[in-house]
Amino acid sequence: QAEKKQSFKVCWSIYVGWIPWDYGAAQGIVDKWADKYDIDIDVVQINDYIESINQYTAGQYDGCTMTNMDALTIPAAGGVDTTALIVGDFSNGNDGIVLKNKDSLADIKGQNVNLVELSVSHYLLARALDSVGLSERDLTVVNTSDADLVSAYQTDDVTAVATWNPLLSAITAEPGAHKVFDSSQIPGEIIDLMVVNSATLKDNPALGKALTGAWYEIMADMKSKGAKGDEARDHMASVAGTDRAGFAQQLDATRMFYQPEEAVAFVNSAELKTTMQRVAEFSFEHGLLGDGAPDAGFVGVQTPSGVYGADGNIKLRFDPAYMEMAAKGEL
Amino acid sequence: MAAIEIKNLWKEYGDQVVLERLNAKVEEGEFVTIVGASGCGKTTFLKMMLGTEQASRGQLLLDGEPIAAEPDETRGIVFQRYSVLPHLSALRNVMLAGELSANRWLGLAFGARRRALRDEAREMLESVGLSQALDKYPHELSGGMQQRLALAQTLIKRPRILLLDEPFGALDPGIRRDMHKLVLDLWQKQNLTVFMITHDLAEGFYLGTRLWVFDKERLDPQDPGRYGARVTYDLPVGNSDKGTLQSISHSVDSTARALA
Amino acid sequence: MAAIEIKNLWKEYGDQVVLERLNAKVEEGEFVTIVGASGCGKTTFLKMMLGTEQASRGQLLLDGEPIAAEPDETRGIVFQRYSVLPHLSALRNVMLAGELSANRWLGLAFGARRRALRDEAREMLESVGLSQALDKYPHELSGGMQQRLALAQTLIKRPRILLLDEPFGALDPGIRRDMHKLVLDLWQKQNLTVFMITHDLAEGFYLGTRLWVFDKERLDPQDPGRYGARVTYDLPVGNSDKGTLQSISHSVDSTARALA
Amino acid sequence: MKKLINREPGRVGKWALGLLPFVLLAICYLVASDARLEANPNDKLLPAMSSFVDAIDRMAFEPSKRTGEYQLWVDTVASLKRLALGVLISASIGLVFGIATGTIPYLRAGFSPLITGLSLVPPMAILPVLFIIFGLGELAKVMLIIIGITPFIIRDMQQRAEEIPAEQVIKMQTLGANTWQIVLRLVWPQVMPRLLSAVRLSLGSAWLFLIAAEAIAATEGLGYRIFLVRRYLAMDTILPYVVWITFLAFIIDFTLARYSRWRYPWFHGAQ
Amino acid sequence: MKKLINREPGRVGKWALGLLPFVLLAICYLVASDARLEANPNDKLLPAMSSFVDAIDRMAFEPSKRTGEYQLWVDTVASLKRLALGVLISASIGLVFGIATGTIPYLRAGFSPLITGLSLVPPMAILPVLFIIFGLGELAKVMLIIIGITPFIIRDMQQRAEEIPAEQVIKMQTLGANTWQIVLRLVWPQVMPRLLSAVRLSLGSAWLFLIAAEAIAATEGLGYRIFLVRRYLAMDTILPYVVWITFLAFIIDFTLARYSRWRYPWFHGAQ
Ligand SMILES: Nc1ncnc2c1ncn2[C@@H]1O[C@H](COP(=O)(O)OP(=O)(O)OP(=O)(O)O)[C@@H](O)[C@H]1O
Ligand SMILES: Nc1ncnc2c1ncn2[C@@H]1O[C@H](COP(=O)(O)OP(=O)(O)OP(=O)(O)O)[C@@H](O)[C@H]1O
Ligand SMILES: [Mg+2]
Ligand SMILES: [Mg+2]
Repeated sequence: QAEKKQSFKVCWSIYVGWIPWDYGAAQGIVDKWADKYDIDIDVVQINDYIESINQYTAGQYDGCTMTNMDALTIPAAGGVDTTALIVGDFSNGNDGIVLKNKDSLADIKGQNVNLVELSVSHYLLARALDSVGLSERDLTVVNTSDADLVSAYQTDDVTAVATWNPLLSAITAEPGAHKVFDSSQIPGEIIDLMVVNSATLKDNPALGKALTGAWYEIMADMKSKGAKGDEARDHMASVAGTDRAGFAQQLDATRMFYQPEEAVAFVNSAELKTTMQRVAEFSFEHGLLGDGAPDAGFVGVQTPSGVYGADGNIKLRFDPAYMEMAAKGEL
Repeated sequence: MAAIEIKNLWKEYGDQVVLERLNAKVEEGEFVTIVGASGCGKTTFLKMMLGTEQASRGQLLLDGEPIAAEPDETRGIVFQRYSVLPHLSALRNVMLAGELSANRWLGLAFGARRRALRDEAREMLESVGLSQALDKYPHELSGGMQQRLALAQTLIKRPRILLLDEPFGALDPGIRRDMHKLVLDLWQKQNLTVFMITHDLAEGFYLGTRLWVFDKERLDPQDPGRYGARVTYDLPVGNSDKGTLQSISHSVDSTARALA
Repeated sequence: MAAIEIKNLWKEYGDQVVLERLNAKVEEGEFVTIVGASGCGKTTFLKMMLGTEQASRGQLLLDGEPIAAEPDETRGIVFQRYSVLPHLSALRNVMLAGELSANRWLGLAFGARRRALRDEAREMLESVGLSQALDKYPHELSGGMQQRLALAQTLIKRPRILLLDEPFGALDPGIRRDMHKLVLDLWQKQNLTVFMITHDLAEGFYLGTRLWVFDKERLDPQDPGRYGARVTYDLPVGNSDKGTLQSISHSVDSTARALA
Repeated sequence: MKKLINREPGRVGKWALGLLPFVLLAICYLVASDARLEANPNDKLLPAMSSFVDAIDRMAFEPSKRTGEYQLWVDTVASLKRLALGVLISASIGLVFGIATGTIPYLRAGFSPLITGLSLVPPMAILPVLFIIFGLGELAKVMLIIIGITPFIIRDMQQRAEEIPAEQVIKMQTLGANTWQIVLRLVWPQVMPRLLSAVRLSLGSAWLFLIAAEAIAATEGLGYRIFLVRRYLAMDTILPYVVWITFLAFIIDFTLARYSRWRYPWFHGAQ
Repeated sequence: MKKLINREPGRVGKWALGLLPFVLLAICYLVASDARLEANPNDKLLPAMSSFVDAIDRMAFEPSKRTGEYQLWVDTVASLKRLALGVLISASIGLVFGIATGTIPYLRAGFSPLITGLSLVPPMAILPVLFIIFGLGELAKVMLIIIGITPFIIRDMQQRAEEIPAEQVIKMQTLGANTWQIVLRLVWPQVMPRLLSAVRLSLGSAWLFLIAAEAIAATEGLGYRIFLVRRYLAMDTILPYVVWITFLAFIIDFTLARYSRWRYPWFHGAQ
């Protein structure tokens, strides 16, 4: 039902894997690629991550940055057919679980765990508990807004938190804090995406091409060694509210796909389908797929290695086509 | 034909009869003073004259037509309190009537019209002795000055009928006498028909050409609302021998005690 | 020795002189009525008697001692308004004084003490004609009933001095006469010393054993606050020939006009 | 024809006119919702009426699959407890301090500027400080309400206490009352109905702070639920919750108003 | 010895008593901060005075490295703009609707129930809906303020308009005024000063909503900054910002009060 359009809006929020968009917008890289395909792309920063996804789901934006889990549970479960255009990275230590004055994950039993409920932290917790044979029933989850996690950690009430960077590094810097589990132990499961509305993309391939092209040019700047690379990384560090060293530390915990080939390989692997199945099952158990959902496969997820869930209700598509074009230099 | 005709007028609030069987004719230019015990319905009668209360039965005719059922320009009123607009200076209070008729939408006058209104208002204020207070707000004026201002404001509109509800009740005796003179003066000049309520029998006799006494002829002390008040005396003034005065005063007092 | 002695009393507010050079002696049991133009300082004088205002110069002695500089039990007061406590029923209003002295901390009485207080209060209310209204709240009472209640409340405390600031100003003439009887009655029974302000010269003459007229002897119309009021007449009542009355009335009126 | 200002609708007219905007709003919603659902049957933004019914049924009348509790009632009880506690404590503090500063000039001089200052601090801005001082438990939520509304109540009470006619204070003294008795027998009973109106006035803010606190750290409560399901845009849950909160607010306000009329007839009669 | 209730502190005493609690608070802070810093010199919770000075200097008097702007001023201007716009629009709507429903019985019957209903909806609960309807630009922030305070202002204005003594309305009619003229020459000028007090009363909530809105979607503004640095517990930034907001709130309130006294002497004189 979408038509050919001239101008597009995509939004992003502050996270290490998405900050490059700000650099791209500020340096005119996005504009350059948009001009090349004769469209306009407006890149908008949104302070609140969830609000950015809600806005995308409500149709205010054509594309948005989000994780694989949120892409499944919010737009896809809300009937907005969504395509993961760019797979930028996966979290490789950027999400973690911290215990106060305890150093083993099993000690989490019986504690209150403060985290943003229903977020990837929650998922991480579920996966961590699996790994030590516990379940969510063995502890109490306390929903805590991410803006307040750091100050919450200062209080005696809070003994366990699950969160992401940069909050994670602020909390682990506190005396007595022990990181007992992090996303490097479940590599490839928390994936950071740029998603776009499938219908819009279908009718406007130029949008996909421009965004993908811009992204890999940004990636090239970001990983280059010289002054240009430093400038790019400094820009991103200051947007993240930290310095070069702090940003480097966050990057270390992120598995960036600087090359399109890496991302294409990742998407094409059979692991992705398994990951999405885990995520879907977790989401279903927590009611995130909506009340209409009879089972975890209610929302179909299309990956190159096959469809997980209902064939007739595919709403989330991992489509490496545009990244392949980038890899082949066809953009 | 009498200017105002009251034909078998009743007023009831639910079960309570306030006024019953009022009948009277008032000519243009009469000055009717009204006395009566507190709560016997004097203000209610004035409200019916004004159009803010409607009769339960009977008719109130002005020039043979039922009187308008809402306040309008034919009838001016001065209450005991709240009679001037607190947000306007004395001069603007008096200019108001002219401004309202000068411009239907803005209620303001401009240019020559405005100057004319101002001069007229100034003259009026002078005649009530407020030429020193043109630019003062009502809260800066004493009670007596406020009531004089209210009179000026009302009379500049030249209403046919002037209604006064104890306008001088809150004033010092001396000031009150000044006001009496003023009212009589303006009444004669403008040929007004005046209805004035007062608590003070002597004032009633002194000012009016005609004095009405509202009183309950029948009084059930267990249920004072059972019967309404009527005009029990309707005296052309001049006829005020001492006996009448005392007997009026006596009957009003005993009603007052029953109602208090 | 006189109970109350006023020695060269002045009261100034900033530049404005309100009262000047007051001198008088009042014996126990006298009934002093005070008249005067509005704004000439009658209430101010009463406030000094009460202790809520302090003299600028001079002295106010009670039994030879300076009178207490804050209200206390020796002096009872009835204002024109706000004279009873709106949150207590009539009976509780009258019981209040007893309750306050019964228990220093709670201000409440219990058991036999409470019953005694209630009976006493009931009796008092009966004597002011409010036996039908024991459990009514003040807002359910008419103005006259409220003032009777205020009197009952004040007198049950048996103050030495009773201060009345136009207590009957808002009442109907008939009701007012009833109140006069009541006050005279209680005054005699309790041997009170009374100071009562009134606007009504006739009331002043009728009630008092002594009438004070507050007036400005010297008056600067450009600056009315330049000179203060004094007691210009101090008449033992009985001496009220018609000439005096008229000349008082005349001088008070002209002051009132200047101040208005 | 009377002037517009003098014309009053009748009884039936009043009801009809009053209901009209609500009906119009409902129709607008239905039209907009239909349009969106036509385009995307899974749209979450403006769910159909049937989704509301389902959601309400699920939340209020079916035990939750995960915990076995009736979600709506658990949330309601949790929130109302916090609200009641916060408002009660605020009202008590407001009463005591308001009476003290409103009655005793020395206390007024000492505390008034502080209270004025505190009333201007936006509580949301000092949330981190609050957490650290009061922890993250129930106490913190209740404290946010208290910090949010107490300065207002104190100031209102102070003003009301100051408004008591000086004549009545003098009267009490002539009847032999000392300062404490004046407070106990005059000021306190007279400000009580005003405390009720102050509480009614501040209930809106109290809800606001409650919801804000629950959004930040909680395991149940109406605000918690709304902010949680916001994560997946479950408007079919959010809107009934909002209506429910509005309804609760209305009931509380109405009850307080009625109680005040019944308990303090002299206050309402005299106005 | 006078009763406590009759004793007033003198001019100097008043100032001294008023300042005392502030001084005590400052001392408490310093002691607590010292104690914490002794235990952990990197403690962020209660920074030393010197950290405040540094932070203020950095924010107010040094251009930001990234953008070259003076951060505090940029934030202040952004927030004040939103606040002013939101409050102005709310006041205008409140004035128009309040006068309309307060003056014309037919309009009152139609709108009053709706406005009462709306005033009870907690705006924080419908934040997600608001953002979706109004987007995330300036509009949404201003709208949150408007939705938060307008119902209150309308209701206040309506009540004030209804409170105008019936005698004055009658008076206007006897002077020949029609309904529109009554609104224009009587009701409107008389509710204006009351509008100012309503605005003053609702400024607290307006700040609250502004901060809440900026916390969710903004790139500058006082609330944005506080929520941004809250993630890192940068109390050396948060506390000066809080003090600054409090100060701004005070100045605005004071200015409005003064303006009202100057512009509407009859209103304040008559009270
Ligand atoms: N709107 C009303 N509804 C019911 N009863 C009313 C209403 N207005 C007046 N009354 C009753 O009508 C009676 C007459 O009242 P009104 O005000 O006319 O008396 P009044 O003679 O003017 O008294 P006063 O001298 O005290 O002003 C009173 O008993 C009053 O209670
Ligand atoms: N607290 C005050 N500060 C300044 N001036 C005052 C104060 N109280 C009274 N006045 C002035 O003192 C003068 C006397 O006032 P007071 O109230 O004693 O008059 P009054 O004789 O009781 O008048 P009325 O008959 O109207 O009650 C007035 O001019 C008044 O303006
Ligand atoms: Mg009357
Ligand atoms: Mg006086």
